[in-house]
Amino acid sequence: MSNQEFHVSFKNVQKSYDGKILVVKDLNLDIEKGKFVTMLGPSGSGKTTCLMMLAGFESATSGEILFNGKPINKIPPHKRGIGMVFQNYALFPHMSVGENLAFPLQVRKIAKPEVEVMVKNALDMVQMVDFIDRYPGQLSGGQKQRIALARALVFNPELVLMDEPLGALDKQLREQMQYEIKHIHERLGVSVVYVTHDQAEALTMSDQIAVFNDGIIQQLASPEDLYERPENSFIAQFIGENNQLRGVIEKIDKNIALVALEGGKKVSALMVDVKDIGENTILSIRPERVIIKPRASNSTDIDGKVLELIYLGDHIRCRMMVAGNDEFIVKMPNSSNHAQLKVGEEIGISWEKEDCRALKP
Amino acid sequence: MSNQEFHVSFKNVQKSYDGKILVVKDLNLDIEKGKFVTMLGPSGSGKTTCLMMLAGFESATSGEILFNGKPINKIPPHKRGIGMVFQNYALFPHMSVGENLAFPLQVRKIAKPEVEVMVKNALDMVQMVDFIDRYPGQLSGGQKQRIALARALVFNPELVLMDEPLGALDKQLREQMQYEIKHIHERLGVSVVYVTHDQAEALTMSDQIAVFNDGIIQQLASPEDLYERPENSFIAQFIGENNQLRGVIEKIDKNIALVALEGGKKVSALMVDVKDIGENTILSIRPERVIIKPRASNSTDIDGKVLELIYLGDHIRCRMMVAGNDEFIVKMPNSSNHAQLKVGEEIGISWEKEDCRALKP
Amino acid sequence: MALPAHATSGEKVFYYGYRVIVAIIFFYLIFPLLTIIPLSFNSGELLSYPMQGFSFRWYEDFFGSGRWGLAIKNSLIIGLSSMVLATILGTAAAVGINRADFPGKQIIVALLISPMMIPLVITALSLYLFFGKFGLNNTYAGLILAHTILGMPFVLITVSATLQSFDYNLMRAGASLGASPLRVFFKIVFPNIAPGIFSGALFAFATSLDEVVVVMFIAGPSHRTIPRQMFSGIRENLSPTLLAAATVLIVFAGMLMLTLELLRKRNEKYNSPPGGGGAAK
Amino acid sequence: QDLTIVGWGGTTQAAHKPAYFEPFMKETGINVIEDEWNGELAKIRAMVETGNVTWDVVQVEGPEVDQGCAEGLFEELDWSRITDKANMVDGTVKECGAGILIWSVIFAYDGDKITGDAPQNWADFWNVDKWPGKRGMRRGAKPMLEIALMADGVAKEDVYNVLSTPEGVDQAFAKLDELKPNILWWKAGAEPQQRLGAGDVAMTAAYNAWVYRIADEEGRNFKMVWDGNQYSTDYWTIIKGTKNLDSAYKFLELSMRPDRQAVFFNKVTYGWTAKGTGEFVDKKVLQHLPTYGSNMDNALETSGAFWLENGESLEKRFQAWVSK
Amino acid sequence: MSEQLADNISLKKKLQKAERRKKIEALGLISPLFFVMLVFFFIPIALMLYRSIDNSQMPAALPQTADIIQQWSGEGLPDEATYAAIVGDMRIANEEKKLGMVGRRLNFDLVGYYSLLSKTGRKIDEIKGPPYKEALINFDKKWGDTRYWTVMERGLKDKTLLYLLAAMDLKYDENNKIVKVPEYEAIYISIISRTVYISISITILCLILGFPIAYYMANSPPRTRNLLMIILLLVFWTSLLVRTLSWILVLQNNGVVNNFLMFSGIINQPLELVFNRFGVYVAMTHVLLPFMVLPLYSVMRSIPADYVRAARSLGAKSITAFIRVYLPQTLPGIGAGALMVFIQALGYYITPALVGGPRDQMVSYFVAFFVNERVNWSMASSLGVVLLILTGSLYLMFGKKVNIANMKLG
Ligand SMILES: Nc1ncnc2c1ncn2[C@@H]1O[C@H](COP(=O)(O)OP(=O)(O)OP(=O)(O)O)[C@@H](O)[C@H]1O
Ligand SMILES: Nc1ncnc2c1ncn2[C@@H]1O[C@H](COP(=O)(O)OP(=O)(O)OP(=O)(O)O)[C@@H](O)[C@H]1O
Ligand SMILES: [Mg+2]
Ligand SMILES: [Mg+2]
Repeated sequence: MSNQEFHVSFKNVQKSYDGKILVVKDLNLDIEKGKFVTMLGPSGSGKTTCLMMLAGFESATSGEILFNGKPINKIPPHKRGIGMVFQNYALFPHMSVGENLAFPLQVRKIAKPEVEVMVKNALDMVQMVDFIDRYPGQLSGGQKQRIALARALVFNPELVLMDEPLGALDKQLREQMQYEIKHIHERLGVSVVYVTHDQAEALTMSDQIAVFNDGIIQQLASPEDLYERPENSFIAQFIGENNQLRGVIEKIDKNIALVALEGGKKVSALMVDVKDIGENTILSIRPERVIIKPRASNSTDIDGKVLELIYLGDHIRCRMMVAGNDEFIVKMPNSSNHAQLKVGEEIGISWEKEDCRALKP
Repeated sequence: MSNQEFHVSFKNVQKSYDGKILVVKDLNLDIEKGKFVTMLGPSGSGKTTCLMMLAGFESATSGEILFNGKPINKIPPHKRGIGMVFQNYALFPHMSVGENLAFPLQVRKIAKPEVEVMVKNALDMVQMVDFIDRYPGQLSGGQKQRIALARALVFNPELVLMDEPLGALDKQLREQMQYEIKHIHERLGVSVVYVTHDQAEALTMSDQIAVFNDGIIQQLASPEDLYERPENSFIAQFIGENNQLRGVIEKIDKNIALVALEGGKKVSALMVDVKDIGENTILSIRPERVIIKPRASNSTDIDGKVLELIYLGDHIRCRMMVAGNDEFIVKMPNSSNHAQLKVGEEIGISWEKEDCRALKP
Repeated sequence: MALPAHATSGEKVFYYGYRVIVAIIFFYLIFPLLTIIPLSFNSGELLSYPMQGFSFRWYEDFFGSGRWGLAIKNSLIIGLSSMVLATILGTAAAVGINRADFPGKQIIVALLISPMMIPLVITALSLYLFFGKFGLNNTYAGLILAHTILGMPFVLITVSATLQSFDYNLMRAGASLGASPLRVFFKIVFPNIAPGIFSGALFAFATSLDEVVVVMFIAGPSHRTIPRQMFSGIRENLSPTLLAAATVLIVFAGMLMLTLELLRKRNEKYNSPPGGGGAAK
Repeated sequence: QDLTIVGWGGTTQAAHKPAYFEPFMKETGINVIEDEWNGELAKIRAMVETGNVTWDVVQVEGPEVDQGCAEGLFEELDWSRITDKANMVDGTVKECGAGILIWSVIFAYDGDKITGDAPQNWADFWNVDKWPGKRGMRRGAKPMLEIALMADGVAKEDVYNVLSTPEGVDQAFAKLDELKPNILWWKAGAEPQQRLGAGDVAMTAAYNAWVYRIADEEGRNFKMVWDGNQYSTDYWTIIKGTKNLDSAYKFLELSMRPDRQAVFFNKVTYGWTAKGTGEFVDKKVLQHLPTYGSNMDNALETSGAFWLENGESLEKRFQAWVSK
Repeated sequence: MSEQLADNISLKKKLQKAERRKKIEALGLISPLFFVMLVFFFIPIALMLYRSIDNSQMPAALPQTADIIQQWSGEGLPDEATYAAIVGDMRIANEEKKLGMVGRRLNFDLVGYYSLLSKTGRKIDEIKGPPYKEALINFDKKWGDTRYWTVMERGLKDKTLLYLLAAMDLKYDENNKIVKVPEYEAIYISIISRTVYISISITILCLILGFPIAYYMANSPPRTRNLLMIILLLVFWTSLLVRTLSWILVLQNNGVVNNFLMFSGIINQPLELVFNRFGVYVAMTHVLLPFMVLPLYSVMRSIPADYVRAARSLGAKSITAFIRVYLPQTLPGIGAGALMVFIQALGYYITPALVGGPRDQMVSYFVAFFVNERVNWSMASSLGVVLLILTGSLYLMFGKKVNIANMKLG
């Protein structure tokens, strides 16, 4: 794909606020038209900074940002035509909902009757038509969020940026809004750049996720790739839950390594970023990928001892002692046809080779 | 069991702040010594109010609270010997960690050397000995939480009250603290009354959970009972996720009802609080208890159409159209040996009779 | 603060005793103001109870007599002009202070609000000596400038407070929605900080209206303000017209307070929702 | 251009209005702005020195007229523009001041409250055992020091001789010390009779005309004690550097007309300065004038020369004394 | 990380440029106000402070004498040239009417100088010389007194400490030594300590009265709270003069309080409640109380009830919980309120002037006194210096510890 075809491209972008520390170190990111791309990363990793550069409220210290193939930095923010949803919504408190939505249309000098129609439509989209005369102060968090979304969309931008728009909502509302945003995106086909530090949110909503850490994109991939095939141990730890076992590589067969764990047991694992025999490695296994068997029935099975069982309704968390790690968690679906364990019980566990990934420590 | 044997008993307790609205309507709750009892309920349901009455900061409008079998309302708060962890910790900002912990001992006129030992021990318990000279302002949220816990325990109360102590922590820290609190409770054997509105937290930690709504305890049960055997549709909805299908009872056989769904399909369900043939009912099925099969293989199977698949790492949520309900969710563990679905696919679903509960609408 | 069931008798005594004490202190606060108002309608000349009859004659004197009339006019001219000046200068400075960090900012802020901290007599003396050289004593210009300086810190403080709670994301939101910077200022920034500016202006006006020390030093006979007139009235002849003036000022204070209250309410309406689910953070 | 005329406020100023200000405005069409002061010459000094002359015509006491004249604070009067000096009562013509009234400090008490033995002189004023209650006195050295000496038994002829010696000054202050705990100080001439009326003081030093007016108007039974009264003349002066010199002269001319003065002295029981005023004055007030026969018997004229010489240091000492 | 930027020095500059523009904008917005403040506040205050030692109009009035007297040893009488110079100077000064000013300033140092100069000035034409020395001494023997010449020499310097010393009850003696003024003239030290004493008393009174009501307001239901707040703010917004006047009406001899007490037979002589220290305390406390209550209230409002509850649940009696847990947390409010009340009280003028007697006046009164009644600006300025030093040192001592944010009102 040539540059022209990307909607937004970050090319070697660096950013420093104080001339000393680079907050964004070397950002390369291409966003296709119509996609929902999420920037995910811990607090302070530079996500907001990237959005601000794209929206034009900060300028890149070096590197280039292309928007529809053209460098963006010469265009002032109010001419970029990028919709934005702010973390605290930034609804204008002195304007009613209707006035908030009309604002971007008025500054574009759109005729009054047309403005009315567009505002109505946008409110319709977020099911808030009845609230047109309320003031933001009179809305609940979720309602504000919807209005912010409608305002960012009402002037038909090609690109919408959202900075942790659901951060302030409670869990139930948050999940509901996730679906709504996703559906609106699908319906309208705009490109969305979405910022969050909640991985479940990122997984739920995105076409692509860029995981930030320390000003660098650690991995850019679809949700499934990210979860199933993390490229380094930061990703493995950051996305989903993860058990870690230490070991040393003993043998390599194509991309499968035989790893000796503490206690001597040997297991096979998919090699990700390790290379050599004798290298130390961390094996990473998802709690829900562990298979539980009655006491070590098979030679490749590993011994485990149940330390604690925690009932969580839809699943049961089982903390075990496995190969010297007493924080080894196994998630078992809580369905009637599943094995029942007891605290203190000694059992065997195993997993599919591909579910066990050998990573650099 | 006679009253004497309960540690705390609420007897027909009512509470109104303004003399008009009853915030607590009719509370009956017995707490056994050494148990971890959680009050769970939506915001405003009166949980804090109950704790405050127990601690002596509010008095009941009518009814009686017994503590070790004796009515409590004549005892001033400082003589009740009840430890309390507040939602925002309420650590005294002008005292160091050590002074905070020493406070309850000093007011009890315990000798200085002994105080020092007890403070050290308490700090040891929460692994914060090194922080003895810090001030609360210099601690992180999780550290504050631990100090608050240590302070509530340092004078060896028989009963500890905790009001959403983890509300302000982020997810990871929160889960970690849940385990710690639970372990400390197990070690010390004090009775704990714990307030939260997070059901996962309640399920994780409690021996017994009292679900509040509207000033009334809807159900008091162990986590497992609550999840598996909700007694009414509020509980079913409030605890865990839940699919609901509407139908009419056609036939009753002992405690199993045959229910006709919209669309005519008939299914069996466990009767919970419905009684008569012809009654409307809501069937409640947990998303993880739904069994997925290739296109309706069995006459009792129900048709479903996959509307959306959401990848969530450890599981996949599948939204389906089932018997006229297009929000029917099925949770499928995301493991390699599991069926792979596609959007638009028509499949059959079923469940165990006991997993489908017929409730009053 | 209801009395709990387990209160000891000592606690009960304290509970009611405390209430009585609070009532007495509030009585102390409001009582003098209450005594002055009825007397201003007294038909007699003596400034003491019992009242001899009801009349508006002192009000007629206050609003009608040359001296008080002049004082009212002067107070309005000086108060309004210094309010406008203080508001413009103070607001601009507050915006500047909030705009960027620069070395010495703390000191500059401290200097700018110093007129509040320095005893009025010193300000008055300094200005009197200084204005003397430039012929500004006994002029409106001198008084207005002096009161501008005295009122400005209030504007600075209230506007700064408003700006601190002003969400700069609103400006960004405005720009992202396509509004030019100028438009953003007038359509978004200004309406949002207007209540702060307005209450700062009221503070400045009230300061001028209450100020007497500076006026005493630098105002000539034709520039006397209401409080200055009252001051000499209290010293020289306690005429009931003073009470009429005082009552008018009390009513003015009440109106001022109501206005500020309305401003605060208006702000609350925008900022906090009625039914929970508050804003972020 | 408005003419700013400054008096001592209160009764006199209220009477200036119909007597002089209003006719002046009528005759000339020049607006009069009134102001008050308490005789602090320094204020005028400040105006002249800073070139900020906002007052035009000021009512000044004798010693200050001389002092200010020497310092160049007042215009030297061109009497031809006012009146013939011969038309003036003796001792009311100065280089820089045209006498406007002769006033006196007496002491007064409320005849309804002190009904038995009446106080007769300053010594009685000091006698708080016999006549308990506060004493009102002017917060200034002049003429309280003279009064103190007279109360201490110094004859009126000797007062200034004694006061010229350091021991005499000490004697005066010592006498004042005796009374100090019982003194309620006043500053403005309008105050003392207010206090007397309000019952704050039992006796008070006061200007005779002010006491008379309140007693007359409010029907109070205020009694004045003339023994040992201190009289003095007040003058109109024109501030040096005024922009309204012509108007000021016009005003002075008008206020030296007997018929105008009569309007004033019918209201205010001071002594007039324009000969012939007596013809127009109501006979019943005559006995209340300081210049009326027996009232002058044991009266002391305040010495301008003495105060010119010693005013600064005595005032300074008085302020230190009174503030302690 | 900085090495990453090593190759990109222009980056830093770019960054600074962007920042600089912001700073310039900020300064541009502040500068009009700053300029106005500079010209109409800071410079006047600086000049006022300078005025306390400025003496330049003296050598300007007697220029030749000022020049020549420098050579005088201080022993014995000055030489003929000096006498000649002073006669010449006096002649000119007398014509220019400057002699009064000179006389007054010298009189401040030595009583008698004023009359000496005015007398000499009036008759200056009668003094014929040379030799002027003899002529002058013959005219008045004070001209032959070295004390007068010491004072003259001191008084013709460009700067003088005379007034600052006087503000501390000090003066020069005949030997140019700094000594205390005689007891009967000493006044300012006691005034300054009185000022501090009254201010501290008022602060304590405000705290005693303010704390209970702030606490009550902070812990009462919204309806009560609003009502009380309205009362407080109404009082706060009411003109200072009105409040002072009200107190006069309430406390005077036939005022409301005395009338009530006499009527109810509790007393039969009116109590002296006003125009004395008691009146000052009552009225000033009333005026300044809101400045204590408002910051206290806002701090108390921000203290959650949980702290006291926590203390109670930990076993503390209500009084212990209050003293050990609640009170310490109100300290920022107490600090802010006390500082505000104290600083304001230090500079108070109007209220004591109206409801106090002569023995209740504070430094400010004397500043006004010297301006309005004495027109001794140097003395007024010197007292101004004292007052400013008092305020400033207090602010430096406590201002840092007290958060100014707690001082906002209303
Ligand atoms: N205006 C600014 N000036 C200086 N430093 C800043 C500024 N804004 C952000 N930073 C710093 O840049 C880094 C990245 O900030 P950024 O806001 O982009 O993080 P983020 O990923 O959005 O974090 P969060 O999830 O907490 O919002 C942080 O270390 C932050 O302190
Ligand atoms: N001091 C009070 N005065 C009046 N009403 C109160 C008071 N405290 C609580 N309420 C009301 O009582 C009801 C129950 O409050 P409570 O704090 O007990 O709820 P909760 O279950 O703890 O809620 P949350 O989860 O939000 O803390 C609410 O409607 C609340 O508004
Ligand atoms: Mg961010
Ligand atoms: Mg609660």
